[in-house]
Amino acid sequence: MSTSMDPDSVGGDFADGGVLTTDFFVAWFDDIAKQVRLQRERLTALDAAIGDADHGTNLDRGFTEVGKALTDSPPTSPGQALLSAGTTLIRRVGGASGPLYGSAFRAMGKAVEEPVTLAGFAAAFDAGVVAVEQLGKAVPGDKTMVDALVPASRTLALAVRDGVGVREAFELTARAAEEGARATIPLRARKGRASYLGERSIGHEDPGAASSALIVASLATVAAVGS
Amino acid sequence: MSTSMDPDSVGGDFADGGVLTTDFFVAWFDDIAKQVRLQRERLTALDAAIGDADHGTNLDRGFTEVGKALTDSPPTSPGQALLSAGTTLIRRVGGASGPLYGSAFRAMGKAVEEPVTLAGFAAAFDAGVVAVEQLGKAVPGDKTMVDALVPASRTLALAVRDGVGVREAFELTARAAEEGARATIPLRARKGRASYLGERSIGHEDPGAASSALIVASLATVAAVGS
Amino acid sequence: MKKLINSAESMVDDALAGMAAAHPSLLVRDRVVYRASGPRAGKVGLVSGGGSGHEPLHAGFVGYGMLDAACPGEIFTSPVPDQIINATEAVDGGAGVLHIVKNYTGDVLNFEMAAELCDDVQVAGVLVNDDVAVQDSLYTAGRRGTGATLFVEKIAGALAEEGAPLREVAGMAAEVNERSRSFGIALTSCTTPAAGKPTFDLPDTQVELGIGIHGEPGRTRAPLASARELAEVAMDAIHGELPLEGDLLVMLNGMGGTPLIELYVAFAEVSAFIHGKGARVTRSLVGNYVTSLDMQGFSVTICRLDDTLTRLWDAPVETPGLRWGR
Amino acid sequence: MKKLINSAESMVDDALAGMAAAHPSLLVRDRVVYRASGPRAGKVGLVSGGGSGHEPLHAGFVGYGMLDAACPGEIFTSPVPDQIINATEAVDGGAGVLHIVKNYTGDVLNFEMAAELCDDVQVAGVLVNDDVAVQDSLYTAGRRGTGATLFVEKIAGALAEEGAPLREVAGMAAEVNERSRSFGIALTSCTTPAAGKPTFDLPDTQVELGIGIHGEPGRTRAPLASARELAEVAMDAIHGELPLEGDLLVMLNGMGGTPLIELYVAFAEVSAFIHGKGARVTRSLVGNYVTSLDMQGFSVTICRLDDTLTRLWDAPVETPGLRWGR
Ligand SMILES: Nc1ncnc2c1ncn2[C@@H]1O[C@H](COP(=O)(O)OP(=O)(O)O)[C@@H](O)[C@H]1O
Ligand SMILES: Nc1ncnc2c1ncn2[C@@H]1O[C@H](COP(=O)(O)OP(=O)(O)O)[C@@H](O)[C@H]1O
Ligand SMILES: [Mg+2]
Ligand SMILES: [Mg+2]
Ligand SMILES: [Mg+2]
Ligand SMILES: [Mg+2]
Repeated sequence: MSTSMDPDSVGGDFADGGVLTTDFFVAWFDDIAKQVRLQRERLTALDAAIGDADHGTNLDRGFTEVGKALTDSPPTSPGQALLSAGTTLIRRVGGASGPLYGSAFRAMGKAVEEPVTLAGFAAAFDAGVVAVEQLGKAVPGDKTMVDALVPASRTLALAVRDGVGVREAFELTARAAEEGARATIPLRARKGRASYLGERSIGHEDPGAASSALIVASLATVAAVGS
Repeated sequence: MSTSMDPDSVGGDFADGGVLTTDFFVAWFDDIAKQVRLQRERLTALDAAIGDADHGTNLDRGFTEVGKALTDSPPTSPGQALLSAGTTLIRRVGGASGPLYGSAFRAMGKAVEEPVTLAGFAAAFDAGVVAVEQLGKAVPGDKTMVDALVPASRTLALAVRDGVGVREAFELTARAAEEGARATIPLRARKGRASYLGERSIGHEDPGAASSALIVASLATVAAVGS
Repeated sequence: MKKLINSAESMVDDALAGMAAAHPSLLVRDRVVYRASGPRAGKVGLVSGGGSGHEPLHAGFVGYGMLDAACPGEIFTSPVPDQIINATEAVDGGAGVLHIVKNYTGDVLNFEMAAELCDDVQVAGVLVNDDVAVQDSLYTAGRRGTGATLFVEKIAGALAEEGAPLREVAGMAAEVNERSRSFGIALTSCTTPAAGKPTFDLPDTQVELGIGIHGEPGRTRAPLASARELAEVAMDAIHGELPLEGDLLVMLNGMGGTPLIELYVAFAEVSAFIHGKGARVTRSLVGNYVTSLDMQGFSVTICRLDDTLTRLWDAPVETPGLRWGR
Repeated sequence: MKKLINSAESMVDDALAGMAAAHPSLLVRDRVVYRASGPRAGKVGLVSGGGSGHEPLHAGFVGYGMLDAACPGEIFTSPVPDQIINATEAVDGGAGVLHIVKNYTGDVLNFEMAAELCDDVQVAGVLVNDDVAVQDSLYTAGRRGTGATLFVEKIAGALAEEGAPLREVAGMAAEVNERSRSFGIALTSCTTPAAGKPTFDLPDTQVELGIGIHGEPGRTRAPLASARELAEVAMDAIHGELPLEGDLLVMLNGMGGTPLIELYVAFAEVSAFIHGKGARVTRSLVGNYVTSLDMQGFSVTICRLDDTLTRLWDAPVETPGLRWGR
């Protein structure tokens, strides 16, 4: 990863002059669906340890439906893509993760303005994270997806401030999310199903934090592929 | 086993001058209870293979109760001992084996006349076997206790005809019952629960035939101990 | 073995204590479960019984519109004559008593012995033998009694409640049995508490076809298949003996360890099969009614209804295991 | 994994098809189960829902005297807002609709989203949180909703049937919840069809104490013990939060894979415990009502009755899972 990369050359297929196109968002959801399918068993196993063994199934169902929705009614703007994905998740997933991720993408979709610069995306992303925090009333350290999303958003904002290019910014963000997810392992859950386990929730990675890391990782993957 | 043994010397504690005393019958039921307890798991396992996995438990419960009944109201005659045992089995066992064995002992008790000579016992034993055949409507070859009891009774009758002593007669009888039980292995059941299995009953020893062999073996054991 | 019990030996008595505590409408005395209200003068009494481990059968069907008394034996072991004699004498309201007996050697022998000894009561009996997995031939003890027992108890019970005489009640019981057939499939063995381990070993990829209700292995093994395919096996077997036509009462019965959601999945297939034959499911039951301890699996029992049977099925019933109309 | 299903994906829809086929009193449309008779003008509508796998909860409690509609989600996954919105709008008879929601993050979020979007219907909600295994503190998502859900649905349903206004029905629902506490113990894990293997591994010698109804492991493990000892663990936990006194409604609930005979064994112990505290079991339920797929184990739910609650509990109910008085 070089820090001197030209933003303009990043995400070439999707990003036009450092701008994230509708195609970029569609590709993002494509990749999330692919990764969720690949990691379905892992996410479900994480949920089996401290939850009810359905997180992988839930997200697989949800992002498959997102893919269908985006194919059936191709979005004409990034905002539309995000809104459509969010609505689909809310309508199709159920459970805790459905409304949380659904609201996140909907909040992003509402916040985003065209053309989507990296700074604009970072602000929208943060709006999504805030939506999760407000809906779930979880704070960092509660051992939820918030533990992956908040550091991701913070890292992305810093990258924007530092003028880092899209690809590298997303790579840093993905790493922050991944670290946030792993950092949930020693925590004792205070929100969601895992909180019922008390002490016994310690020592396991939170499934929602893991899926958040996956979703953010897809950002980086798609940006990299597009270059 | 010598064929020239003096009947008078056999079963000394119980048999008086070749005659089977009330004590002999009490000892018989004692030994049956002991053997059933020891072989409970084996009988239940045989029943698990082609029945409902309760034959050992049924007989253990039954002969334990027989022991209690004979202790609580000590019989004053062989006939009383047999009747009491039979009634207890009918009242306490349930299942197929309860009425069958119960009726057998009751029929023996009714048929037996004092003093109980070997010939008298053989006739009473046969009355018991006939009671089983009549109640259960099974014939030899149906893969039931009848397959052990009928050859046992026949062997005992022949031993009486040949003037064989008590101990040896019972040993021969026990062997015949044991062989009859083993001979049920290749049979296909036509009576009782095992018949539901059709072909699949082949290759397993019938639990009731096995317990009949055990009951007859106790005759020989008690006669031998008593000498 | 993992069971919610105090001991294998006390299991039946402990459960009966629980039934007595849960259901003030029942009276439990000397291993017999009675209606607490006692016999009704002029009403034919209904007595059934059999091994325990099939709950709610039979004790759960004691009450208005069904049994007057149930005689629970040890696990999978028929009751003893004393229980049956006591029950028969206690429930006689002067109109006689019907013994409802599932066709198993042990049940038959013990009920026969009891009936013979009930000198002061007019006793009639009906033998339930609905299980088509067993050929009724010289080479078997005859078809087993399984799910149809519930139908017989319900419909004969309703007729008795109407005041019909013993001969009619017994005739109706026999008719229900004649019109009913069952077939069962096990996904897992049960574990009797006394044995402490599964009665049979069944690989994860296989099922037992044509099981009874005592954890006996079935007639054959087959690969584990979809609910649709398994339902078809059961329905083909039943249809072969009892052509499916007209109005049918259908019970999709769980063997004790199968959750309700799976029973509904199977019922959808059974119902579709029946419609495919041009017959109608006009009454149904889905649940764990005639069980084999913790066995996973199901059985289907079909009864061909007519107007009288439908009316008697619909008649009020008030028992722990089956209740409607009051 | 051995399940009586066609596929993990179709399981919920297949089971709903079975429910529709079995119960002409129900109407199943777009993953919502309604009373076939439709809304009654002036009656408060009751809507509940949650993940599937808890049958008969909730769909089995749709009918006269209980729910107007149930929204079944995927296995152990709360329903989505669309289902809840559709159900709420369809059952409104002009008197408003009560949402009965078990306290799980997913259920709460989805019902909240739905309630917000039901512009034309007056919606009230009750959160059921009866499970004493979870401390209701800042450090948890709060107590879980388990067995008391059935009590809330029954008693609030009876009050709604009497024509009480939404405010009163919601108040009664909250009161029943407040008066009720539960505790559950698992002997085995359940297996979700999608995961295909047991959610947790539990050695043959251990039990999970303080489980929920989604196959979540409990708070702690303990050695397998007698029904008496396990019942004591559950009852001590409940008694610690809801002192046992006066008239009690007691549910001895099976987790789906435990046969009825074992539940009665446990009920005898629970009943003895209660009498030991000087309280009375005046109403009871023993059976598999609020389940976790094929999990073996049980839960106890206790509700402190008063005359009004007793009257409403006794009021007629006619649903697939609970029926009396009609
Ligand atoms: N209150 C909350 N705030 C934020 N995230 C939450 C909250 N509750 C649960 N989550 C997240 O949801 C994840 C579980 O999602 P999922 O398994 O799909 O839903 P459910 O718990 O309903 O089965 C948890 O791992 C956690 O990250
Ligand atoms: N009709 C019959 N005639 C003779 N013996 C029979 C008959 N039916 C069953 N049996 C015997 O009974 C045995 C089973 O006894 P048991 O297991 O105690 O009773 P159940 O079959 O009722 O569980 C069989 O192994 C068989 O030997
Ligand atoms: Mg989950
Ligand atoms: Mg047996
Ligand atoms: Mg038996
Ligand atoms: Mg879930």
